[in-house]
Parts: sequence; structure tokens; C-alpha cells
Amino acid sequence: MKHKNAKKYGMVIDLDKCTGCGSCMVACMAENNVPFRKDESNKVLSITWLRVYQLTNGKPFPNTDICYLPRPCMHCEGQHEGHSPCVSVCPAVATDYNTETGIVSQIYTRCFGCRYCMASCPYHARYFNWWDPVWPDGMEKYLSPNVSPRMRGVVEKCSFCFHRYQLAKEKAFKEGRREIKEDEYQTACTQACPAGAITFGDLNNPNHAVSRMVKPDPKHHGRPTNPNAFRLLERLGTNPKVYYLSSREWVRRAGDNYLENEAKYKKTVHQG
Amino acid sequence: MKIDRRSFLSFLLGGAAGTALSPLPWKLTDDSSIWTQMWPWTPVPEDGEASYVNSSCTLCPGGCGITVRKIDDRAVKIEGMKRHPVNNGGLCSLGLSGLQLLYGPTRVKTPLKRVGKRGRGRWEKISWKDAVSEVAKTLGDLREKGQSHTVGFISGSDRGTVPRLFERFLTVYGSPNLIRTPSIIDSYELALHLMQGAQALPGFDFENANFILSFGSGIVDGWGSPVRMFRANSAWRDTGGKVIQIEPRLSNTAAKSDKWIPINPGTEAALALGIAHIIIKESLYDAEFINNYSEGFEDWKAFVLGEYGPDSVATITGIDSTTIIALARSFARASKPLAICGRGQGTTPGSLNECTAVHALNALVGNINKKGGVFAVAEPDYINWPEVEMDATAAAGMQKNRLDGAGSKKYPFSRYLLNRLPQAINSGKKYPLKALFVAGANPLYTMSDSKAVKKAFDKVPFIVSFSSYMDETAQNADLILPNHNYLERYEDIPTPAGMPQPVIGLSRPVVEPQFNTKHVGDVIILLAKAMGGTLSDAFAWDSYDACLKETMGYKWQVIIEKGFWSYPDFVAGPREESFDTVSGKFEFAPKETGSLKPFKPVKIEGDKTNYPLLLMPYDSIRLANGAMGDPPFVMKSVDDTVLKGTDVFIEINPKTAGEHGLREGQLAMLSTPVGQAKVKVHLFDGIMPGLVALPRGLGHTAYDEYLAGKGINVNELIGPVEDPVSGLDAAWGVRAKLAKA
Amino acid sequence: MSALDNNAKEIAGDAGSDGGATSSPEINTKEQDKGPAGPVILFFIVGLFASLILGWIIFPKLLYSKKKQPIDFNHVMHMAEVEDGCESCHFFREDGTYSGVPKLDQCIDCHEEIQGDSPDEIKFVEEYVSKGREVPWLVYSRQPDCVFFSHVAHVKVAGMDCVTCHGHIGESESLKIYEENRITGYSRDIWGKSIGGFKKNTWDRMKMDDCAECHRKMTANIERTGVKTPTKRLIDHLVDVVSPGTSMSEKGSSVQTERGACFVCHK
Amino acid sequence: MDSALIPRGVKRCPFPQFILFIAIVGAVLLWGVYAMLLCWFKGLNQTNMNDFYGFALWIWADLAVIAVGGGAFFTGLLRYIFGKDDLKNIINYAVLIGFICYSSALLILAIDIGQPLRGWFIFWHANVHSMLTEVAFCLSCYFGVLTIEYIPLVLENRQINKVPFFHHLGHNMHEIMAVFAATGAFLSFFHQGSLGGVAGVLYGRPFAYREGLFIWPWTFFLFTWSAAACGPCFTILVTKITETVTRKKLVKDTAIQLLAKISGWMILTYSIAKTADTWYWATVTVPSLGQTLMDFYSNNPFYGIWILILEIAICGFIPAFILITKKGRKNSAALWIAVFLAVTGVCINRWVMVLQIMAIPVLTFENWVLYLPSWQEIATTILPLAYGVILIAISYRYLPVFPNEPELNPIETLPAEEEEAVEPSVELEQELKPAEA
Repeated sequence: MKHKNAKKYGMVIDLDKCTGCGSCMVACMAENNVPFRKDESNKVLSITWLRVYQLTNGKPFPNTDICYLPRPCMHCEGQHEGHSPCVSVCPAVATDYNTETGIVSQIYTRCFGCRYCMASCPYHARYFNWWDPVWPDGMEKYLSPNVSPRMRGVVEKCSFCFHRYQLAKEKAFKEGRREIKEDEYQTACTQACPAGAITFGDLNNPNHAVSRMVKPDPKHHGRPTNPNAFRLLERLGTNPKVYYLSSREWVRRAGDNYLENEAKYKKTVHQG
Repeated sequence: MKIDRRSFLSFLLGGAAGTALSPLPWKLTDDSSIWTQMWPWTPVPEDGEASYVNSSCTLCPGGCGITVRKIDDRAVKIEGMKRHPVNNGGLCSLGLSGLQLLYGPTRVKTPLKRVGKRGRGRWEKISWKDAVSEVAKTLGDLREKGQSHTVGFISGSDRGTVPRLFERFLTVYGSPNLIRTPSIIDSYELALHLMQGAQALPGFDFENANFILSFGSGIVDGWGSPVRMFRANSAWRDTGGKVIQIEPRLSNTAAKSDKWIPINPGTEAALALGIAHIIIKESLYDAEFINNYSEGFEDWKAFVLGEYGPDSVATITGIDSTTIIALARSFARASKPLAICGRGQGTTPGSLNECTAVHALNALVGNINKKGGVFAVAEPDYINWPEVEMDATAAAGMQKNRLDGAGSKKYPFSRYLLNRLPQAINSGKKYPLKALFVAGANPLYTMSDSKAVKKAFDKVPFIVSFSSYMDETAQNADLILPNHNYLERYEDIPTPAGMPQPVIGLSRPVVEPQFNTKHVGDVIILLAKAMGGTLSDAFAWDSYDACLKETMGYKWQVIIEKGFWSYPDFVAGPREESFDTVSGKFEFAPKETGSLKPFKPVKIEGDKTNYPLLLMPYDSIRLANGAMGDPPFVMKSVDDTVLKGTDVFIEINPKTAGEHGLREGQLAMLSTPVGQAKVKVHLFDGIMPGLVALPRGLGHTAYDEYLAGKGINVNELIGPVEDPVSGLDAAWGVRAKLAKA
Repeated sequence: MSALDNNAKEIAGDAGSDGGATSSPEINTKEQDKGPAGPVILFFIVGLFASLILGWIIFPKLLYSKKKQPIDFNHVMHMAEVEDGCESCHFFREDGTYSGVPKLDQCIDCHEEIQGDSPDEIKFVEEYVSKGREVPWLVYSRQPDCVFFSHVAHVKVAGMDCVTCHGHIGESESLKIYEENRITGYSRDIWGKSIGGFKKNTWDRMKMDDCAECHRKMTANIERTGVKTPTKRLIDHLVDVVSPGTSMSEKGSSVQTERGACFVCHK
Repeated sequence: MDSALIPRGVKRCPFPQFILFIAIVGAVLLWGVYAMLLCWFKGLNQTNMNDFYGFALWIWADLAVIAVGGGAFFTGLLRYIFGKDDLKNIINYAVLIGFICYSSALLILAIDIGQPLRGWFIFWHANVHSMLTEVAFCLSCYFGVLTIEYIPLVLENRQINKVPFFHHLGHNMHEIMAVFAATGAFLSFFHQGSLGGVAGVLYGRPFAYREGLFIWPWTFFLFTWSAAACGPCFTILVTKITETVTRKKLVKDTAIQLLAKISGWMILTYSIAKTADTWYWATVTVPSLGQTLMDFYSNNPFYGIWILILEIAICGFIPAFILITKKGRKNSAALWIAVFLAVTGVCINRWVMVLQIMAIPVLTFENWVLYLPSWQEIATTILPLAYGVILIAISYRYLPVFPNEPELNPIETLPAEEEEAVEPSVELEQELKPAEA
């Protein structure tokens, strides 16, 4: 159902600007009390809500090209609002889609660790706490009270720094406002990106930078009409709220699966 | 009454029914699940009042402004300071994870004195009083014996009040041996000195440039002030600025650039001169500048035109001549061109010839001290302390030649030559080093040819580390006098690397000192006072904080409020006053440097027959390779094609790997004339065949378990190569061979 | 299993018809039932009551440990001294966050010196104020770490009073014993004093369901589209009990539960 | 020693031999229990699962045991609803196998979740949209039904049956067994289907997402169908194994043959449906998502196209053809091969529908990730196997699982006098013994 003033928070990541420096990853970990272990080189066991992938065009020297692609949770909207791949499969309502913000939440204390949501997510944006989170003695001092540390045995993922939305709301309430201003709510990665490659805001607001950058087409579930913009795995119909910009054709093509010699956007059929 | 089986069964049934009707099972079920939600071993961060403190990051020379979020007295997050002239809100991954250093397990928590053999990691805690008096006694003894010059001091910087305190101390004490850790800045300072007569820092007006010709500089790999470079790079995307990246490997910078031109490693100087050749031949240079403000152009012109035709340059560099010609034209025709050098992060100074050739390119297009160009930025002159009074011992000590040979007849222009120190100590030709102080540096990790460095350090009988962390150097020290962490102390941060206008940042205590540490400035003052005499006189301040406040004078109020001091009305002097050379003009061919000698590539170690490959270290912004190592979060961001478990990957072209019969992920033995190491193979199309690249920043033996013991320190495989003019380390690689392991 | 089985004396396969074959056991049963029927039921009742007593009376005593507050506190006396009611001490910070239990800083103005001669006051000043130590209050209403509760949304926006959730603690002259759940570590006030989970007043319990209960009522009040008949209300209620979230009466922002989205109150 | 407990008319091995056997299997069981405790107390880091393999060996084992346990519901359905009386001779064993399979599945699920103490959230905070919720509810309910179906058999133990209450309870339960069988079949239909749905609804995973052909997710029907088809094969297989181990004929051929024949036709129709589904998926669904069939079966060392051929052709059509032909199923060796292949086939199907889904990268810049289970995972997966063997051994020894056994294995000698003591009800018991009474 539609709410008055409903927001649809989304993100635009300019891959031409992204340098792959990893600041977003670290800002995210620092903001969200993400634990770490002695060896984090096994990436299928490493909790990185936002992971920066390295893409290569596969061409031999000297025509090789690489591109970095930061991948937070896509906060998929699905084919009808809230039918993201993960939300409907959770047997205990531990993950939820909020129609007021468009954010897919994860409630760690409700989650009992069946990992069905992980199996459902094609982006591998969901992470399981295989271990108890342990901070070296004294280091738990930097933990933020605004995000609860997760216990062993539950799934966690990017929340679009929802606690920042909560804090912004509290401030607005204190000042007698019911709504927050656009710039009051930013994710930690957006804020930290030294290249200014990430833009975050309300996709429902046609005047906001995120809308202007990608020009989402509301008739086609927000598919970008900017020819340089794309979403990951567009044709699965997950309808992500994270958009990417790239001036390089091969990068845009890497965002989805295409048959050989296939034109870029073939009309796809989805059932939901 | 007989209790038979049926009665008992009946009792049990009743009990079951009653239990089901009581809250017991249901509440226990609920509570046990709540227990899992509140496991006592999962920490619960305490809530409190949020506040923000502005400070400056000193983890690298970038000088970013930071805003630290606090909850009551805990620092919980570091963010980039909005509207800071360097970083305007952005921050690199190292800066973002600073709290892991502040609260981390690698902190040295109290002064430590070595027990047993050096480097064994056995320590005893000692009091600050004892520690200072022990150092004072050692220094006093040396001074009494007239050996004050045998005391050395390695510092990560020579700018700002803290390094100036070191310098002041050594001067009054009587040792010329203050050594700054090297970087491309050394070469640039020399180039500016020789060509412009300036004792200044190089400043680059990237924000106003629109055509960047980068000779391997990692614009987005941590060169200069990293966050500022990221911002500039993004601004070029918006404004249509172009970046041309010249290097043999597809670095992140190369990938982000508008054009990547692979070049035979080590031949950048030739390419710069080749470009100059075209510009001169086609008269694309800035005649106004050349005619009015330069000297020696004709000689240089003859030299360049004679030796550096596009075809011969093409042979040297491996870049075809049409590309060179096109490159030269687009560079010269761009409205705001800017050429820069310093490979990767500028970790090594490199060849002086190369630096002057690149700088000459900028001069050729009239790009000196001009919007969008290169500036010679004078040190902000806020440190005006009373002159020191030196006693006879000090004067005698200061008369001695520096141990590293900087300023000697051989290398008259260089100020610091840390790369020559191990050799000087190991050869024992000059004089021994009897005591060594290390602050803001980790030479045992960062200096190349680790074995030789270790050997040299072993010969120094007394090593004092001021490190806040248990780094490699601290681990091998005799005494650790731990400095406050950068979030616990005051310190001024003068102009970050590469800034075109002076800025002074302020690092300030964000939290109370967590451990029994002391500001290194305070320790120097205490030490001076303990030694008495002229030393005591030269350090009249009560504390470092008092010293800093006094030094900053009227700026203090502003800097404490804003977090930095900038010179808003700063304008570079007119060109007439820019050059302080003998001629008063820009010198294209400073006679002293022999820059008119034909280009000879830096001779790197190893012979081609035994070592058919070339090993180049590469820099990644996700791997801190200076005095600081990666904190856990940054280690976490390192890709699994760089490090897997404890194995580091070398990058190698699939073609070269094929020739060696190596597959992706295979173990191999990498050998150089300096050392050998077991590595894993990562096939990477973006690297020139015949090359092998290894990342800097791994292979730590100190710090915590999150960093130590992972990968290889590339410095174990590569040694310094002296630049014939500057004496600085010009090595860009080393010959290598690879065998299946 | 091939060894000789010496029990097998009966020849199998002679299973005949089953008609009338059940008579003898039935008789047996009846005989047995008649005799000890009384004691059997008695045992049942004994078991029933024993377990009921265990569950309702002994269990809660075992489950909760009793802790005394470090010092006593008189809300009534303080309320008389301040002008702004609860918010005088339990105030909102600039950024809208709620300060909760006062820190020493707030007390120090009046309690720099010992006020009066109560032993608690003396202890407060000597043990805490003069040493600069915060009082380790045991907070009755402390919610678990996973809960995000916005006081400002409830107090400033919704205009609720403190009593609705916290009860009449402001009218207390001394602090009650703090009871801590030995398993979960929570205050007993979260589950409520009644071990059965029953409540009379809004402030008797502070579990999620209690938040939800009130929210349902409030949403209904705010977004009422038509008056519900008692039957409709009953049906809705039943639907809600049987299958939470499917009731179409008041939709919240959650796609899954159609109540308020989980992230509103969780972090 | 335990002769008083052993059903009449049958021969069992000596007690020490039995104990030795139980001890050996019990050791395996304890090994599994140890691994289980490790997983519970130390967490799932004991496994080799990872963020790509959120579902792995255990979920496969779960799906597989439920599929092969499907023999219980399908045999029950045929026996009680469709009145295939011949199957009365195997229904007890089918129920027992089903009971073992379903209790194992529940146990594995309890180990598999990261927070076992919160496992009940799936019921209390159920999300009705989730396939897994449906699985959990149906699974538990059907486990309840199987327990009810198993209890009468337990009550038929010679000593228990002496207690009149139990005797009557057992008798009355038999009377209403058709109701339970119907309930069981209904529940089974749903949870077998929802297990298929578990994979089929994953529209973010093109390999799992099987749409089209009338209704979605199509895996719902395929799973039910394959369980109904292959479950009885597992029942036959286990019966055959039991017969081999005990060196006795335990079930009449008529029952086996009937079951085999029905299975055969089920497998055949299933294989056709599965082929159609695969065809539709490969030619319509997958290309619409920009991929080709071979994208899922190449570029990795394990999941080649062979797995598809093995699953559908070798383990689908071949056993189907063997079982539908009279000659095929009459031939003992062929029957063995057929039921073995059919069971393998359904297990492979469940394997690919769990593990291959996880292995396949959907993002173009991710790679195949293969997985090897840790010993803890293997031990906990073997644990239900050991438990099943023990339960079968005990049931076989003490319960009249095979009503045909005394008939098929007449005992020549009549020694052992001690049995005289329990005279009065002996005849009655014998009369009541067959479960179909």
C-alpha cells in the first residue's frame, strides 16, 4: 500500500568515479559494528555488508580494463512492492520490507539462522555470523550504541544505515518537525566516499539527485532511462534500489547476464 | 497406601497437565530464546550523549580533517571533516579505521624496557621517570665522551613543531644525524632547489588542471594527499579533465584514467624528454615563459632535439612514436596541463633525472607557479623559537659529517639519505652509531633490503622507539617510550603533501590517553630538562602543549575552533620573484646535476640471464605501507587475489605465467638477488609480460595477529639503488626469477 | 541374526478371525479400574497441584534474583523541587535523543554538599559525588540492545505521558527492589510482575506485544475509516490471533506483517 | 534374555549378537551426536558452509530423507485410500521408514539452524508467505501423523500388548488409521511440494527458478511427484536390504511387485514431466534471463551436464522402464538396480536443487564456488542413518513389523518351555497382531 510521504531510499554509485579504495567498506564496518577475524581473506566467510568487487573486461594486455563495483544490499523492491527475493522467504519475519522507506530490514534477534534468505539473494548481500563476534580486549570501546552487535548464528546485511534515519527523525521530532530534510539522512558509505561516487536519497522525489542521475522509469519498476545507468541483474525482476553509472559499455554489460550478440535491453518477461 | 505403577503414572500425568497449565515451560522457552538474544559474551555498547570533535588525521602525510563521533567518553566513529580544505568530508579506509589503532591490541601501554635478547619480545614495564633518566644517562655519557654525533634520530617528518623539537634537541645536543624517511618529496624538493632555487615543497594545483600527464603516479592509489587526489580525480570526471597514466601495470589509476599507456619500466624519463622533443620541435611550448623566465633553454633544447627523437624514444620506452607525438601535442595544447611523477604512492624518491625531466615538461608549457600548475610552496613560517645556544660539545658534534652522507661532497644537495644509513653503519667506515631514536617511522619495515637494515640496527647498541604501537622497529628497540595515539594528543600538521597553498591542520586529543603513554614532545622536553645545561635552556617550555600554544600564537584560537588554519589570502608570488637561482630564472639545465647527460636507465639489481623477470612493488590504497600497518578493517578490505590466508599473490601476465608453466593460485618461489619468498600466482592481463608485481604493505612481523605473518614484505626482495646525483633510492624494481614451488 | 531362536515356540500363521477375542482383557481392565480408582485420581490431583504450585509460585522465585539499588531515591521529594516535572531530570538532548537516568553532572548542583542526614544521601555524596563515580542504577525499564525506542516520538509527537509506560514511579518515595531475570538478565518489569504475563495497567508490562497492542489502538484511532461493529472487531481480532498480520483492518508499513515495520523499533 | 519381548512365531539372533550390532552402529551414532553437540555449542563454524553455501549438505540430506521417506505417505495412500490390500504386508515397514526419515529430517533441521533455541519462532512468529514455514508446519504435523501410525506397531509388542489399555488403544488406532493415512497424504502432498517450492520460489536464482507450465513454482509438483515415485522405491530398497541382512524373505512378492509397478509408472510420468520442465526452463526461462543451459553446467570442475543426464535419463527413465515391465521387476537383479537408481535419482535431484543452486554465480563477476562438507557435517548426516538402522533393528526384533514373516519363514522346531507362563492371551495376541486387523 502507498503511504503519504512514503520515501523510497535508493543509491546511485558512479563507477567512473569509484576508485576501489575500500573506504565505503570500512566506513560501513565502523558504523555498523561489523566484527572481524584473524583471517578475512576467505571472502565467502567475511562479513562485508558492502563489498567492493573488481571487474575485468577479460581482454589481454594492453587492452585490459578493470572497474570496481561496490555492492551494498540492493534493497530490492521486487515486482510488487516488497516482494524482494529475501523478504518473503524468511519463515519468521526476521527480515521485512518497509513501505515508508523502501528499506529491507533484518532483525537479528528474530532471526534463527535458517539462511534461506541467503540462498534467495543473487547478490550475496547477506552474511551469516558463523562465529561469535569477538573484539580484542578494549576494542569493544568503539562500538556504536546505535547498532546492536549481532550474535553468532544469525544473518546480517546492509541496512542503508537505518539507525541514522532513526536519529535524524528524533532530531526532527525534537525540533517540532515530522519530516526529515533530504541531507539529514545519509549512509556511512555515502558520507565517507572520498571520490564522491555515492549519492543517496529518495527515489520518489524527482528533484533529488538520485532521480535526476538515473531517471528511473516508474512504468517499468524504476528501470533507469539514463543510458549510462544500470542495475545489477535487472532482468531477474528483483527491482533493486541501487543504481550504477558507467560510461563503459563492458561495465554496464557486466551488470547482468546477456546471451551472446544480444542487444542491450531486450524486453524481458517476469512473473512474480 | 501402596504406590503402584498406575498411581505413579497418574501422578506424572497430573504433573504434566499442571506444568502445561503453569507459566513454567512457556516462560522458560521464551527466556531461553531471549538468553540467546542477550548472550553475555556478545558486547552491548553503552548508550550515552553523542558529541563530535574535530581533529586531523596523522596516519599518513595527507593531513585530512576528521570529525570523531563520541558517545560520552568513548570515540565510536571517525568521519571526514566537512568543508576541510583537504578532504571535505571524505576519508580513506585507513583514516576511517583509526579507532582500531586507538583501542587496538597493538598499543604499547606503558614504557617498556627490553629484557633478554633484542627482538625476542620480552619486556619489563618501567616508569616514565626511570625511562627518561635512563635515556638521559646514555646520552649524557656519549656527550661526555665527545661522541654526541653518534646519536641518530629517524623521524617520519621534518615539519611541524614535533620534528622541529627533535631537530632542536639534536642541534643543542650536538648531532647532525636527524634523518627523515624518504619519499618522492625528496626528489621534488631537490628538483625545485636545483631548477628554481627554492627551499620548498612541491604543490600541485590539481583542482584547476585539466590534463594530467602522470608518469606512474598513483593518483587514486594513495599518491600525495590521497583523499584530495580522489576528489580531484572525481572533479575531472565532472569537468572533462583528462588523465593520461603511463606505467607498465594497469593500476587502479591506470584503470580510472582516460588513457593508459604501458611503458617499459624505468624509462619514464626518456618519454618525458621525448615529449619535450616534440613540443620543442613543433614550437608548442610557452614562449613567453621560456623567453622571460628561463635559463639554459637553448642548451637543453639542443640536447633534447639531438637525443630524443620519437623513434629512439619509442625504442627505449616501447611506446610507438605516433602515440608519443599525439601525447606531446595534446599535452602542450591542453589549456591547463600538468605533469607529475613518483611511482605509486611516491614511496621511493626515484631517479632525480626523471623528476627534473618531468618538471621541465611543466616549465615547457609555462606551468610553474601558475593556476593549474606546480608551485614551490614555502613552509608556513609559524615556528619562530628563540635561537639555540650551543655549547662547545654541540658545536663540535654538529661539525661532523652526517653518517648518511647527505650534504657531503658526493651528494651536496640532498638533505636526508636514510637509504644510505644501513650501508654506512655496516661498513663502519665513518663512525659508529651509538644510539638511535625513532619517531613516526618504522624503518625496520619500510626500508628496502630488510636483511641489511636489520644487520645495521643490530650494530646500534641503544635504540629508543617512540612508537605508540608495537611495530617492527619498536619490537627491536631497547626502550619503548610510547607516544600518545594521534587521537590522544595535540600536534600541528603543516601543509599536507602536494597542497598548493599552505594549510596547518591540528591534531588534538579526542579522548583521554587510554594508557600510560606520554606525548613525544613532552618526553623530549623532559629529556632536555633532565640533561640540564644548554639543553635545558633550549627547552624552556613546561610541556609540549604549552610549546604548541605559544608557537601558534594568535592562530591558536582559530585552529582550535575550526580544526585547521588556512591562508585564505595566500597568492603565489609573481613569477619575477619565483626563482631564486643564480640567474633568477628557471634553470632548464642546472649544471650541477648533469641533466644534460644522455638518459641512462637506473641500473637495477640483478642480471638478465639469471633473473629473466622484473619485479616491481605496487602500492594499493587498501594496504598501508608506511609507518602504520593495516588495521583489521582495512585488512578485511584486501582482495582475495592479493592475499589468501598467509599467502600473497604476485601479479603476472598469463603469457609469462604460461611460459613458466604456472597456473592461477599456484605456489611459486620468487627469487631476486636480495632474497627469495614463496608466493602465489595471480594471472592478471593488465600487467606487461615479463613483469611481476608484488604489493607493498604486507609481510609484517609485528603488530597484531590481524596483520602479522601475512604475505611478504617486498623490501625483503629489493634493495636500494643510489641515484648518482641525489644519492636517494632510485630503485623501481629488481630483477627476479620465478620457479614452481 | 541367523542363530537359533529358542523362544519361537508358537507357530506363526494361525492368526484366525478376530471376532469376540477381546473379551478377557476387557474384563481385566474393568476389574482393575474399580479397585484403585480413587487413589489414581488422587495422584493425578496431587501431581497437578504440585506442578501448578511449582510453576506459579516457586518458579518465579527461582527465576528472579533480587537486587537492591545502590542508594535509595525519593522521586516525590525531587518532583517538589523541580519545575518541569519528569523532564527536569529525564530530559531530551539537543539531538532529540533521550538522556534517561540522570548522570552525576545533573545532581552535582544541589548535592555537592550533603543535603539532610539520610544515610543514602551521605552515601551518595561520599561514595559517588565526591569521587566522581556515576551511580550504577539498576534501570527497571531497560530494554534489550536490539530495541530502538524513541522517547521523543512518543512524548513530543504523540504527546504521551510518562505514566502510560512507566507507571507512577514519579510518585514513589523510595525505590523498589530490582528483580533480575537470571536467564535473560532483564528487569522483571519487562515481562511484568505477573508470571502469567497478565496485566491490568498499560505500564504493567513492557514486551513487544505491549508496544504493539497500544500501537494497534492508536493506529485505529488515527486512521479510522469507519466505525467497526463489534462483530467485525471480533472477527478481526480472531483473524489477528490465528494468523497475525493478515487482518486487513489497519495496514502498517511492513510488507510482511502489515503492521509497523520491524526497523521502526529495532536496531 | 529378551525372548519375552520378541514376537511369536519368528526367529531372532541371540541377544549378545544383537547387542554387539547395536553397539557398533551405536558408536557411529555417538560420533554423530558428538558432532551435533559441537555444532550446537560451538556454532555452525564447525561446518564448511559459508555465505555462498547457506544451504548445503544438511539441507540436501533433509530434502533427500523426506523424498525417500515419501514412501510412507504414498504407500499409506495406496493402502488405505485406494484400497490396495496387497500393500498391508509392507505398510508397517513403510511407516517405520517414514518415521525414521521424518524424525531425522527434524533433527537435522534442529542442527542446521544457527539459533536452535529460537527454532520455535518458525511456528510462533510464522511468516505465512514463506515456503519454509509451510515445510515446518507440514513436516511437524506429518511427523505427528507418522508417530500415530507407528504407535500401534509399538503397542503390538508382546509385553506392551498385555496391558489392556495399550491393547485397546492399539486396536482402536488401527481402526481409524485410514483417517491418519489420508491426513498424512494430504500433509505430505503439501510439504513435499513446499520443499520443492523452497527452491522454486527463488526468483533471484535462475537455476532454481522454475516457472511456466500452468503454475508456479512448478517444482512444487515435481517434488511431490518424485517423492511419491521414488519413496516406495526406497521402501523396497530398504526391505530388500533387510531381507538380505536377515537372510529371510519378509514381504510377499505381491506387495513388492505392486509397489514396484506403481512406482515405475510414477517414475515414468515424473521423468516426462521433469524433462518437460527442464526443457521449458532451458529454452524459455533461462534465455529470458540472459543465460543458456550450458552456463549452469560448465566452467566448473563438478557440475557438468552429466549430472543432468544422470538424474533424468539414467536414474529416471531407466528404472521407470525396468519397473513398468513385468519381466523387469520380476527379475531380482533388475529390481535391485531399478530401485537403487530411482533412489539415487531423487537424491541427485535434491542435491542439484540445493547445492548446484548455491554453486552457480548469478552475478557475472562472481565465480563458481565449490564446497566440501566438514567431518562434523558428514557425521551429523550419518547420525540419522545410524539412528535409523538402530530403530529398524530394534523394531524388527521386538515388533511385528513384517506380518508375513512367520508365514514366509516357518520355524521347524518348537523348544523353549519358558513361554508357558504367559498363556491366557497368547492366542488373542496372535490374532490381533497383523496391523490390518
